[in-house]
Amino acid sequence: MAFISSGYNPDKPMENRITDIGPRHFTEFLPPVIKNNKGKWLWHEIIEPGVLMHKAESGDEVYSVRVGTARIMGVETLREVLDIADKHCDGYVRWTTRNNIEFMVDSKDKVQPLKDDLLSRKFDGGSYKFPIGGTGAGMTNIVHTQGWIHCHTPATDASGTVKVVMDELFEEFGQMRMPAQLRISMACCLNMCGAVHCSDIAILGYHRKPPAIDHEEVDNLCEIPLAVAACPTAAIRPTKTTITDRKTGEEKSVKTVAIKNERCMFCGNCYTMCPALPLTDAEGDGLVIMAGGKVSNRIDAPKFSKVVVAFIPNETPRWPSLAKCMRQMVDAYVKGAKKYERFGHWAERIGWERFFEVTGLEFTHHLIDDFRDPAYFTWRQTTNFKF
Amino acid sequence: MAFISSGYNPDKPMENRITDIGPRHFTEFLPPVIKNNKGKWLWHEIIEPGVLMHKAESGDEVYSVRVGTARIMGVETLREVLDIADKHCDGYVRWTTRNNIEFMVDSKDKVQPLKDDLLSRKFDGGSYKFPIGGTGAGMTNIVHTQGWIHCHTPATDASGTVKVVMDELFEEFGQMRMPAQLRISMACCLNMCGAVHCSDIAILGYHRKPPAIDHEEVDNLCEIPLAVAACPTAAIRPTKTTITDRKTGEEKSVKTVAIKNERCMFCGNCYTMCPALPLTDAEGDGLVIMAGGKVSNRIDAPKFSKVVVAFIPNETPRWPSLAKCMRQMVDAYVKGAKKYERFGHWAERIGWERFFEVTGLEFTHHLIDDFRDPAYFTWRQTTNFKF
Amino acid sequence: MPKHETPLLDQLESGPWPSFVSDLKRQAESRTQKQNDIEYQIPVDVVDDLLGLLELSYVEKEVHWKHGGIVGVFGYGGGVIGRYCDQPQKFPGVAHFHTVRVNQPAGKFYKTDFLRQLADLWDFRGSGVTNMHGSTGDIILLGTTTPQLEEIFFELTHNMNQDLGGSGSNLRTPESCLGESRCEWSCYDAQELCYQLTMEYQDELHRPAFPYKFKFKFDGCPNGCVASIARSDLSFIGTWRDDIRIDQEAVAAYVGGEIQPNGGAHAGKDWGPFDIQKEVIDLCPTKCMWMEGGKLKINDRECTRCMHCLNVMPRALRIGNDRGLSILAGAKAPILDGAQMGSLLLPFVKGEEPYDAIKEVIENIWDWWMEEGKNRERLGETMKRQGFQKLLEVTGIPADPRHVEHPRFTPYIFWKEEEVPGGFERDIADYRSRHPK
Amino acid sequence: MPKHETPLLDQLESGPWPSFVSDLKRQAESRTQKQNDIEYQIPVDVVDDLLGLLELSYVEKEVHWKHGGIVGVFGYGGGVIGRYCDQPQKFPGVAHFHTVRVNQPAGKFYKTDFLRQLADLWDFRGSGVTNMHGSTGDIILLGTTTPQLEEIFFELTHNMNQDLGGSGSNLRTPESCLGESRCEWSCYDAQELCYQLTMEYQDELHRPAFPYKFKFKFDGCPNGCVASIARSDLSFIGTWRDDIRIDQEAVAAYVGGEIQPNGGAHAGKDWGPFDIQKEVIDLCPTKCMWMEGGKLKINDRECTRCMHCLNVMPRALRIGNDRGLSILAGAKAPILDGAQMGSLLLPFVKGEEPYDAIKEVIENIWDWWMEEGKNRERLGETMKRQGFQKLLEVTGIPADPRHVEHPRFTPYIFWKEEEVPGGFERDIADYRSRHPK
Ligand code: SRM
Ligand code: SRM
Ligand code: SRM
Ligand code: SRM
Ligand code: SF4
Ligand code: SF4
Ligand code: SF4
Ligand code: SF4
Ligand code: SF4
Ligand code: SF4
Ligand code: SF4
Ligand code: SF4
Repeated sequence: MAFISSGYNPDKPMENRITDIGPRHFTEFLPPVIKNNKGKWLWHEIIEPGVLMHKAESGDEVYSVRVGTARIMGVETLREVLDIADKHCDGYVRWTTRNNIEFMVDSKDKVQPLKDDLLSRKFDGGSYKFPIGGTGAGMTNIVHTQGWIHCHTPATDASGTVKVVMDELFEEFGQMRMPAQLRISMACCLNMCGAVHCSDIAILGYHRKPPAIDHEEVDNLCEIPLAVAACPTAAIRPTKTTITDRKTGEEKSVKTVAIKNERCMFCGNCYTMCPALPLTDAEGDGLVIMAGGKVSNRIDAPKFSKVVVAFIPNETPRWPSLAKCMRQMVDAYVKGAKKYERFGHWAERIGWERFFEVTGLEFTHHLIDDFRDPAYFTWRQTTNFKF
Repeated sequence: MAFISSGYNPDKPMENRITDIGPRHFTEFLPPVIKNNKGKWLWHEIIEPGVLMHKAESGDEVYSVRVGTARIMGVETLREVLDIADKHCDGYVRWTTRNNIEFMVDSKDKVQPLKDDLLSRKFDGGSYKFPIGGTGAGMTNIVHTQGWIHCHTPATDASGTVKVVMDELFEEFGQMRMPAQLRISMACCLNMCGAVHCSDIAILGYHRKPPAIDHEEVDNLCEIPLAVAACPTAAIRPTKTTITDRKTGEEKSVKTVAIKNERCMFCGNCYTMCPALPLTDAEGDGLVIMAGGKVSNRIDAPKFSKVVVAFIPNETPRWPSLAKCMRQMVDAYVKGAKKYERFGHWAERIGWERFFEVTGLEFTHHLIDDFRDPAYFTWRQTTNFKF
Repeated sequence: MPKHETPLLDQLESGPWPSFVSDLKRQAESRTQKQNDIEYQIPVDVVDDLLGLLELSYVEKEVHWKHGGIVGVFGYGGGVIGRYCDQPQKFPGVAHFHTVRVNQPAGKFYKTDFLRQLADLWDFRGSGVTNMHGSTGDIILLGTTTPQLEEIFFELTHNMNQDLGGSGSNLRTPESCLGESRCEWSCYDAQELCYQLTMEYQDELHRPAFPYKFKFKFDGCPNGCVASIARSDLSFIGTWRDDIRIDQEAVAAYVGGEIQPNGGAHAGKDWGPFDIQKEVIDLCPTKCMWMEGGKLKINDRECTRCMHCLNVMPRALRIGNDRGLSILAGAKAPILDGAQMGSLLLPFVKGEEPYDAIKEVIENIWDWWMEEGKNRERLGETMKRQGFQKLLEVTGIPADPRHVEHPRFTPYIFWKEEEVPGGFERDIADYRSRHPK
Repeated sequence: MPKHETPLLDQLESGPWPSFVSDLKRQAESRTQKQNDIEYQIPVDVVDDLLGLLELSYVEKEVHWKHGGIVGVFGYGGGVIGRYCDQPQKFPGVAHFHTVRVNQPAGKFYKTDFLRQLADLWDFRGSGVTNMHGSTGDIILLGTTTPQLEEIFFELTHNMNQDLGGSGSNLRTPESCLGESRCEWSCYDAQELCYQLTMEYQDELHRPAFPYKFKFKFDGCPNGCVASIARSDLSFIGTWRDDIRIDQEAVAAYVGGEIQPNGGAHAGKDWGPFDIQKEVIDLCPTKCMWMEGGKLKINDRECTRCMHCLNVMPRALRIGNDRGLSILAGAKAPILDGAQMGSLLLPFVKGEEPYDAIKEVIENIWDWWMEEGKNRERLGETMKRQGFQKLLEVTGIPADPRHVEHPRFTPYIFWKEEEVPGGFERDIADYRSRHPK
């Protein structure tokens, strides 16, 4: 493979350089029916699962067909998307904020051919390329993060866990039979790249062992004071230790850190600052399940998700315990919630004591908050409870 | 005045000593109708403001006439109470948890003579000795603390502020025309001896100047490390300073403390530990008004009171601004709340933005929490607000 | 003739509410009048000087009591609050002005002879001024001198069979609502439990051995008439486990307007005819009530026993038969870190003698708190610092969703080493074998 | 023929949901097939090795990417995330595997020609694997080598008129919902404001000068389709100040069952006939709606614009005409102290060009945060540490009850010296003149 230059000259990096031009202006990319009616929409209707119709003051209509994706997308599949958009949508397409694709057409008769085309496409392994759904009172795509595909701090894989859960709950993606929208999110470590902290259900990668300390490397790779400062619980202190030089066999004293294991809650912040403190561990790592959060201001304020399962191990490749747990939660919700009730509304209405009963999840001491002052406000400060 | 011994012998303190006998058993003091029906009460009715009737399974009835007191009570007045109890109640009487007195009789015909007797008694200054009321959906007595009468840390007087407010709202004590019970409490410093932190309305004595430091005395009177440790905001540190000996005129170096004024929130904790750090100050001291708390579990969990007025000066002897502020709050509540709504329920239903509007109180930056982590949870984390 | 002019205080004599100034003046006057009859053991003009000192505070807007003062009776570490005035030259009558806390009977019922005896004692050996009662519940005898303390104690114990209450870093005087003695809602004998525990823990009450004060309060039901949930390190609150007893005829009488709602509590205003749907069913927080064929139905399994419906219709609804109490822990005033309400610890225990299960909870908590609590750290603060889990651990109470308003937001879980397979120690060489540098 | 056996990953090819494994295999295969046609600038087997490495993680249950790696394009401090594998011998194709963040167009509409160009570029100079899109909103180009970074940037800027997005301690790529372009509820042009601020702050986006990352997100209305309130240091959320526009005929059509509620969102299940009382009026959080003579009435003054009624009856109810947006500050993920939602800072501002009032808020906040924020401290944490008051001070926004869910519990108020008559300095001699020792 020969290096082919773009025209960039490494010796004169500033030559011809274009910077700070930002993204393309979005109006360049709006389909005509959208451009013409921008800011003049009257109302919308979900004409069937996955298909939205928006009506404009002008009388124009736009039909959007929403399809799921795995988010990971090779350019081969991407080009297939573009082909479909060229064929049906005059060369326009959009992605939603939850990694779904929307194909938009400007009249109803274009919907069926588009749908037929989309559903006809499957991967070699048998899965749909473009399942239609994700609208209304149902389940949409799981927003997620890198996992073992790209990040350095994950406690689990993102794409795999998401695939498993979406398979388990697939029928809900293409239907709208839930009490309200159900938003599931996934993040592969406590950094929570996404809105996992306020999702109806959240799957979260989680370490359970304090960092291993690579004493040989701490002083080479890290600014020790920064690593110490990074720990939210002050579990880390600078220290010295004696190590054996691998090459010479000599003992030498090195600067390093010591960790008070019982103060560690495995957040990985120290690792972010110091590569010599890895957390990843087959037995330690796994998942936490959170639930009851939301983002919209509808009816009441946004809510944080709460931890409802303290640990699920990394049962690769198909995480059966995770799938089971999701199924239990979703089934109980669908069965018990009232129309318009988000997952958290339902749990709050029936009470968390009932939540654990009807979902069959176990309540353990891990679920009681003990992190800093605000923990106190999560304890039950009333005699109002259900037996 | 000659010393008259009780029989106690200071030289032999253990001689004849009786200890750890506890209080008298309450059954010794129960009026017969109460004793006979204990645990067998069926229901009660407030037959008129200040008069309760309790019906027992046996058919027995007990009528309790509730009267207000100033809580401060000389034995002269106390003996008057006892005389009344002897006269009307077979020598039994009780006090409520809010410093009211209850005179109990076992038949309805005894009520009127009792009431007449009670209301006929007035102090020389003209005030009632035994105003009847304090029941039901109305205002009862203000529980309060020592103030300038006995404590060493007050920022205001307790009995005086209470008298003023009870005078202002007197008619509410004898009526039951409120949406629910209104519980007002008073505490003369942040120690809050009482349930001021969860009252419908609370009057709170409050300092606003950091302690004055008596460098001459700090090391004599205090354990400096304890004073330092007492400060919740770490505003105090040990230091040395040079003072002039009053007698000799000589300069001498003494151990003392220094206070970072901008970290002080005037809690007086340091003074509790160290008498050389007084806070009392005519200009600095005054009142904070809190509102919206409650203790009962009725309908919803107990609630903390919230600060709604950051400062009212000590306008002795009749605190007109305090009286006015109470009037504004109570009037707005009575006007706006629905039946069964406690003060806090009402404020929450209409929203705090409306609360300040309808009460005419001013919202200032002081009312925004900035004390420790939980402060964050009191900020508005939604777009749901009223213009 | 008052000893001091009190023009400011005098303004607090007007107005309808009982005037404490008038009361104090009356007391002052009576002492002057009776000084020839009674051999007052502390200065006759004690109340005069109290008024004078108070007037000074009203003028200067500053307190004139000195800080603290350690006085007490032999062998006890509580029950007396020492107090000295900072202007003893001007107000010698209150140079010493200590208070004595007398442990009130549970529920605060009295026979007049007892109080008369107390009044006489206090007139004789103290200022004659009382608080009926202090915020914790004690009878407060306000103002005496140091030499009188042992005398008062001697007379109380010998002549009145009556002990002091608490102060300092010990168990404080426990307090209860009037409970079963005059309330239809008391789910256990709150007064009796209050008394029994007071007696059981006399040593803890009188001899400070705790990191800080510790309070017990006993509410017969969730209405909370003694505010236990807000101001006691351990709150004992009555509740029941079975069904609310319904008298359908009485329900009908309420609906028909024959009985006033809420025991007549709203009689002072015309709120319109009673509407059971609006006033009861819709306000039930769990929405577990409904009308069916003219009858009120309750799905008791969903009821949280908030008391609202019982409060509104006391003649139709009664507490269940399987009664007991919940124990909550950690309530306190705001010093140092902010106020705390009690947190539910034991959802249910029977309130029956000999109360062993209750005592076990108490003693387990004390063992832990005395070991781990810092100086001047209330139970609630120790709980906050060491976590609710720790409290469960030391009391042996299993974790339960009822312990939380909602499960934790943050996933910052402190796993223990023994809970994680393989433990915490890891071999970096092993790690590097899979993850080369 | 795949380069590596992936028996575990293969199990993720079954099931209906799009399989990322199948997608990656397809991509790997295509590279092998086309390797003679395309002069791939990074290893042909990059995707094969990615699958191999991932399989290893599935076996070992541990991640195999090394920590970080500082790479980027000249003059920019963001837009590229460096990544190296810890098994480069076994998986040389992913020895380097950096991602490039491409700043997506607001609302994520695309013309196919643009994306085709991008696909070609990425196929040629990278792994060909993308994320459409990253959680912040960028187009993520997943996996390339260091030498390709400048080339990619050059082609992006020169041939596609397209810049990189953010990473590191700078402004991150702003993101908006689709707003006015296809939503009837957008109260301002969310995409336009997103674009304008992105352009205004290009320098902040590309050149890290902040204590930590900083995010903007733009929701056209309180439904929050881009979740700004949960994950942006500044959230811009549309709202209106006047009345909800009501079409009473459409209301009647809903009541009559002619229009499906909530835009048909619940069509998958039979929830019974629409009940405006139960489904709208009773669920309105402020209870400011009622029916009167067959007409729906709203007391708009009490409405908090929660969107519920509009969501349920989009054809009957429309947002008001006096539109603008609220600004909330401080949202973030849980690291370090726990997650935060945005706190309401500016209740209302018009969303109109040139957006000066909005920029002023932003710049005032930045000035303060850059001065006072600690290393790796998000705005929300600085707010927590210095108090909401400070934020009001630096932005010049007056304190308002709308800033709080409720006023403070603790009366621990930090009065400033200038607010208290006489100031803080007191003369102890003066004190002692009134209060002798
Ligand atoms: C396309 C998209 C915006 C975009 O810029 O891409 C979008 C589009 C619409 N949203 Fe949304 N929402 C989109 C993400 C969100 C999110 C963000 C998220 O989930 O991460 C939220 C906040 C979720 C939360 O609260 O946790 C969101 C909360 C809402 C709500 C409030 C629902 C609620 O019950 O709380 C509505 C109102 C409704 O559904 O009636 C709404 C309504 C709508 C409407 C009906 C708006 C309209 O009139 O066009 C659109 C179709 C809804 C549908 O899918 O049924 N949209 N919507 C996003 C589609 C994501 C997807 O692919 O599934
Ligand atoms: C006598 C007393 C108990 C005692 O041991 O002394 C008492 C007695 C009764 N309370 Fe109480 N409560 C007493 C202090 C309290 C307190 C404590 C306090 O205020 O410090 C509370 C908690 C207040 C709070 O939540 O902030 C209290 C909350 C209630 C409630 C709940 C009311 C609510 O709306 O939340 C009820 C139920 C009711 O009123 O319908 C109640 C009901 C009752 C009943 C009806 C119980 C009964 O069946 O006999 C009694 C007469 C009520 C009345 O006065 O209208 N009692 N009650 C106390 C009288 C205080 C006084 O002199 O005014
Ligand atoms: C007398 C009394 C007020 C009254 O006028 O009724 C009182 C008076 C004092 N309290 Fe109290 N407290 C009294 C009930 C309370 C209560 C209410 C209760 O017990 O139900 C509380 C709130 C509940 C609680 O305990 O949290 C209370 C919370 C405090 C505090 C703050 C404790 C905290 O943890 O936040 C202090 C400060 C301290 O301990 O240093 C305090 C301290 C004090 C001291 C000893 C002053 C001091 O700084 O050391 C006061 C002595 C005053 C004096 O000279 O007589 N007092 N104190 C109450 C006791 C009377 C009695 O025995 O019946
Ligand atoms: C790529 C992406 C996840 C994804 O798969 O989509 C991502 C990936 C990383 N995030 Fe993130 N974050 C991504 C969106 C987010 C979001 C969501 C958002 O922006 O809306 C959040 C939560 C919102 C927020 O900012 O609070 C987020 C919160 C974090 C945090 C925690 C920050 C905090 O204050 O709590 C970290 C930790 C850190 O900065 O050290 C972090 C750190 C990281 C790092 C750089 C890992 C690290 O420890 O340094 C990850 C690099 C992964 C890699 O190798 O590619 N990432 N990160 C997202 C960016 C793509 C894009 O540009 O579109
Ligand atoms: S959630 Fe953690 S592991 Fe996953 S991409 Fe973000 S930083 Fe990486
Ligand atoms: S993982 Fe988190 S808590 Fe544990 S030592 Fe590292 S920074 Fe501290
Ligand atoms: S509230 Fe403060 S000043 Fe008042 S009695 Fe209690 S400790 Fe003393
Ligand atoms: S008054 Fe409170 S905050 Fe101020 S210095 Fe003393 S202890 Fe600290
Ligand atoms: S707490 Fe309950 S039992 Fe006790 S008096 Fe009040 S209402 Fe009655
Ligand atoms: S006690 Fe409360 S929760 Fe139970 S039925 Fe009555 S109102 Fe409902
Ligand atoms: S946030 Fe509001 S304006 Fe934006 S897409 Fe969602 S519903 Fe429409
Ligand atoms: S937007 Fe919300 S608050 Fe306003 S009227 Fe509609 S439902 Fe009520």
